[in-house]
Amino acid sequence: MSEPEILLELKGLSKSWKEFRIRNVSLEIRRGEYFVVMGPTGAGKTLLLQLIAGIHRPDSGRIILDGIDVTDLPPERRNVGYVPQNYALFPHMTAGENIAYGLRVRGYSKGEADEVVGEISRRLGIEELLDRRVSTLSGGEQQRIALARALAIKPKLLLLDEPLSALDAETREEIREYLRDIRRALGFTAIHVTHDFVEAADLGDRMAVMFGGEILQVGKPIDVMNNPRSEVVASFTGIKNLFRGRVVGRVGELAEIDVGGARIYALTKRGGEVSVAVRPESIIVTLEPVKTSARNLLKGVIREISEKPPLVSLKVEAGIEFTVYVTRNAVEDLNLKEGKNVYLAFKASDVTVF
Amino acid sequence: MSEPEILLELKGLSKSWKEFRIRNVSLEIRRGEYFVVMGPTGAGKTLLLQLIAGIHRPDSGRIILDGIDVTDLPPERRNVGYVPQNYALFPHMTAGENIAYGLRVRGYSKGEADEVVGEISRRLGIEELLDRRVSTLSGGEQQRIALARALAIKPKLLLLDEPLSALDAETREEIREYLRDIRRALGFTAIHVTHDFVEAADLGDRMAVMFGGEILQVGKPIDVMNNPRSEVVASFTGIKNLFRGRVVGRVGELAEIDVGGARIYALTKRGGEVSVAVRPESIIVTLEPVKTSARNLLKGVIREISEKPPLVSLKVEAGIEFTVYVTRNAVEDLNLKEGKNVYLAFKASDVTVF
Amino acid sequence: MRKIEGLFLTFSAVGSVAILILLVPMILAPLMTDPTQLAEALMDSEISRALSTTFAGASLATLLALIFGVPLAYVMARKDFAFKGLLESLLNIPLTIPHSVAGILVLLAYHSRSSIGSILSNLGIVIEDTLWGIVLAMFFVSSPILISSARAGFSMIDENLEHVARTLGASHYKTFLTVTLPLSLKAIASGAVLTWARAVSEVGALLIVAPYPKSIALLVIERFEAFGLSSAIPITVILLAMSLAIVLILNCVLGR
Amino acid sequence: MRKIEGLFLTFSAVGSVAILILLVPMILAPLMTDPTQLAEALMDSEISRALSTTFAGASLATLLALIFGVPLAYVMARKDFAFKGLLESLLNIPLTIPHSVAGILVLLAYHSRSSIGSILSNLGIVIEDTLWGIVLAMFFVSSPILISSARAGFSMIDENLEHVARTLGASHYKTFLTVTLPLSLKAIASGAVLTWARAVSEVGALLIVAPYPKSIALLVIERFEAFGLSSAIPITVILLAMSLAIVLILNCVLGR
Repeated sequence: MSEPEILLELKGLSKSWKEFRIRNVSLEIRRGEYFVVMGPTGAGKTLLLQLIAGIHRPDSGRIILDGIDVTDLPPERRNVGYVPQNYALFPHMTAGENIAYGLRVRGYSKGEADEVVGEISRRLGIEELLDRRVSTLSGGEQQRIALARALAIKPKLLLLDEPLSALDAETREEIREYLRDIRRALGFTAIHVTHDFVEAADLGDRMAVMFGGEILQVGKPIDVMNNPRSEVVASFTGIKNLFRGRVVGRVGELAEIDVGGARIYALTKRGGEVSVAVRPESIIVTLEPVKTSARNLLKGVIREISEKPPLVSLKVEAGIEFTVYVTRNAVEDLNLKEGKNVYLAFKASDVTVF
Repeated sequence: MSEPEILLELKGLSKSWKEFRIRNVSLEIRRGEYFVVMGPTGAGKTLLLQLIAGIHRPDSGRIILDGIDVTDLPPERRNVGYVPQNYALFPHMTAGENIAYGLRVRGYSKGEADEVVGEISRRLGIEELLDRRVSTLSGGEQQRIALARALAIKPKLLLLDEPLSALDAETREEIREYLRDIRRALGFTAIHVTHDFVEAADLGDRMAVMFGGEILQVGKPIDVMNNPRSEVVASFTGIKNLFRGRVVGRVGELAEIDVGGARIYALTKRGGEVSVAVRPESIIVTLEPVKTSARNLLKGVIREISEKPPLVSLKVEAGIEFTVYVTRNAVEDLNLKEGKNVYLAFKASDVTVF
Repeated sequence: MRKIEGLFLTFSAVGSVAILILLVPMILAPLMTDPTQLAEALMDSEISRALSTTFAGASLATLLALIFGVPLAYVMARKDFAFKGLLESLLNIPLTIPHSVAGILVLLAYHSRSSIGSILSNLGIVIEDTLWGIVLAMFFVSSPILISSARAGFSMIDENLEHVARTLGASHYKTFLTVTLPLSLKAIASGAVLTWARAVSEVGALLIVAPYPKSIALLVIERFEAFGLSSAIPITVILLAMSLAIVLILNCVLGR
Repeated sequence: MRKIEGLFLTFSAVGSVAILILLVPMILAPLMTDPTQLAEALMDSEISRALSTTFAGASLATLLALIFGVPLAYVMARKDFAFKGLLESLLNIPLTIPHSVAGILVLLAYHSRSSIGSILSNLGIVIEDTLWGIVLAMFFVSSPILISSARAGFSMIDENLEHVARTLGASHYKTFLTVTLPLSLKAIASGAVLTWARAVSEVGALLIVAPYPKSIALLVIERFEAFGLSSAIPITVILLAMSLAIVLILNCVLGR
């Protein structure tokens, strides 16, 4: 398979604006890729999107979009869809008028615009919302309309600024799945900015970690999270026992997930490619393979024992490497040592799937 | 021990104000008691406090405070300390002037007031904040000053409106302990309003559950949470495996807690009376008493098996009654039945102490 | 009864003095009006001429304030530049200066023998005793109201709305016309109504710059001085009714 | 160069017309002033008498507005009552009515042969051609500014502050004095400055109610009519400087 074509290239981008900074950011986004930029509040994520959208002009550096240097082009000549964190739906228009806006300013007749709006609304499942006033929409509905509005102009690139952060937990999950689904259906290129590793792991083909205006690490989410290249990256991607796998069988909601070196049982309705994570506190270590209600029982060998006050951290190689936290008391009790064979037990209901 | 004296009696209190309602609330608060009123947003909790403080006048019903009918008295003649959710510190005064305010309007000279402020500041550990302007204080510091201001007038009753809700998670824990400590040191009577069961369980001598302007259940937190008298109460006190216990021994941070019928090991620095909770998903069931890294291994007997899709819920009597969620698969695998003896294993790091 | 309402009772009593002083004149004037006199006033050609002069002047002044003031307000709402604070302060001077002084300032700068005025004369614009003079004097004392109202309106719009419109392909102008203007219409409209009312109300500057053609506020003075108080009552009642209408329109515009 | 700034350039160009029309007169007048004339004006006893009359009138009007208007504003900020919306509208009429009409309304209601005026005369208060008349006319046209400013200030205070003060033992009055007033001082002070400036600026109502004692705004007109434009320049510059001072004070009070 040949390397996909580069759609967006950022070359040494720098910008100061209010209290925010972008420092010498270089990045390549491939055509068709879903790229997640993850970083804490104040890292400059929003400013980065606004530079790409053309809302601000960089102090230095170039932006190459689809082979064209757009650094000096105003937003209206870039064809980049932008969904800000607060959605910014036009409050004086209906949902449908919002979606049609980009088409109408492009000179589409009302009839032509309605046709495109109808088509995208069908595909995004928001047909029943079109006549509603924006102020009557829920957060999740507003997010869908904002997505539809940005997608209606068939942008080269979709920029999503913390698209899930303003939503409650339930809607957040729903919209996350929605993003996954419409992305599969429509196949757009997107840059999605977030502070939540779940979004990065679940949605991102690749991700970048941003901190203090700089890009610290770029790679596949699973690689970045399992192999953070610095303490800073580790501190906010710090998720243990994160694995990428594939659902290969199920009984009801109990799914069997192949994670390369091992099989993990978890409760999920999802199929296909998934990410799974197990909290190190939730894994029980035994010396014998005992029959318990825990669906997961993996044989492994202790590679490393280190202090994690008030607990002790074990690295256990069990096909894949697990981190397990146990009490000091347990280490002595079971006489745990590096090189010792152990069994890891954890419940299917303690495995997070996303 | 004789029944403590009633300090506050609410008799059939009703009030409509804006979109909030209080419906026929009757309640007795004992002298020296820390009473928690728990309910969701919009339940009328704030309005209840404001009626007791005298900020609003009830549409009907009476308020008897320390034997006196104060229903028709203005707030300044009730001697009730009120700490609203936003603290409401006077922004044009220093922290110290805020605390002295109630004393100064009572006619204390500057010297007398300073003496009382100094005394209470020492006991509350806020001496170094006294000269600060209110706007420079952190949320937790503001909360301490607001408490000191209310306590400085030696109120008959302290009313706390969601005292922890505006704080971040860490400060919240800190202020919760602080409330426990100053309460032990000063021994005031308090009504504390919250939507968080942790506060109710940790702080409350007794609690009331409020919903839609009505009091649904009153009792000790442990009783209310373990025996909710209605679905509504269960839905927002719904915490499983909550036990009240006492720390009886420890090795480092691993504490041994006597919970009546059983011993539970948990990680905590706390001593004395504590509440512990274990998530039903975190408990592993085995048929044999196996040696594992899990510090807790309790023998019990299955009393009840019921569906909890996608899981199965077990009630296990093990000195105290545990609820355990396992997969259907595990039930079949281990041939779990009512009356069967099992062992429950869970890790010390999976026990929540508060 | 509890005493909680004590302060409100006292304050209401004290405050009602202000209400009385302000409202009594508005209530008495209509009561003292002879209906036949009112009917005559409505027919009086001098009154209707003065009214149309005033309304024409105020409407033109407001129009000019819209044309020149709204773009200025937009720039001030969105851009930072040197001495912006000083400019803001200077633009508010016409609202705090004695009205006759405002007239002197305008006449001094723009009279037909002044350097600017002579240029204007060559273009056929003379301000002394012309409608142009009325418009200019009214613009000077009233346009700052519209500028600050429009500016406040623009400032309240989420800039992200403009950003998104641009990314969707709308030019900056199109964005202004289709997003910014519709969303600040209330602020601009209420500012325009207040500006218009302020222009109509002007006396001092008009006395200096353009006592003729006669505006209605000056006609009231003329009638009063020539024929006494009662002769001015009918015009007064007509204009009082108009002011009430304006205030009620404003309440509607602001959606209260 | 990218074209993003195009709209701002055009708008700045258009907006600068408004800036020019408004600022040119303020800049020209000081330039055209003869320093010796200015010095003479500062010595002129008629001018200083007119200034003290005006300042006395405006200060008394502002004081009355504070005494009666602030309590009213507090009640309106905290209490709902029937016809509150209508009362608000009526209280704003003096701000939109032609100034000469305001004068007629005041004179009609309070002149010494009117029913209210005769009661006032018995108390020694006659408004025609007295300082009382100036104060009353100024109060009528300017006090609504203070009332609405104070009201906005009170509305912005968290009511919980007052609630807590009461639970701490402060009576409602004490709470008002120690919590409410200090926190709304900015709003009340800036309202008072604007009220005072509006009172000083008045021409129309004073021409009707009390042309004597001569206030400064009327003296400007008298000088202009008697001796021509140039004779009014020194007073104009003095008052322009005062207005600038007021505007700058306001900026400080509002802490911008």
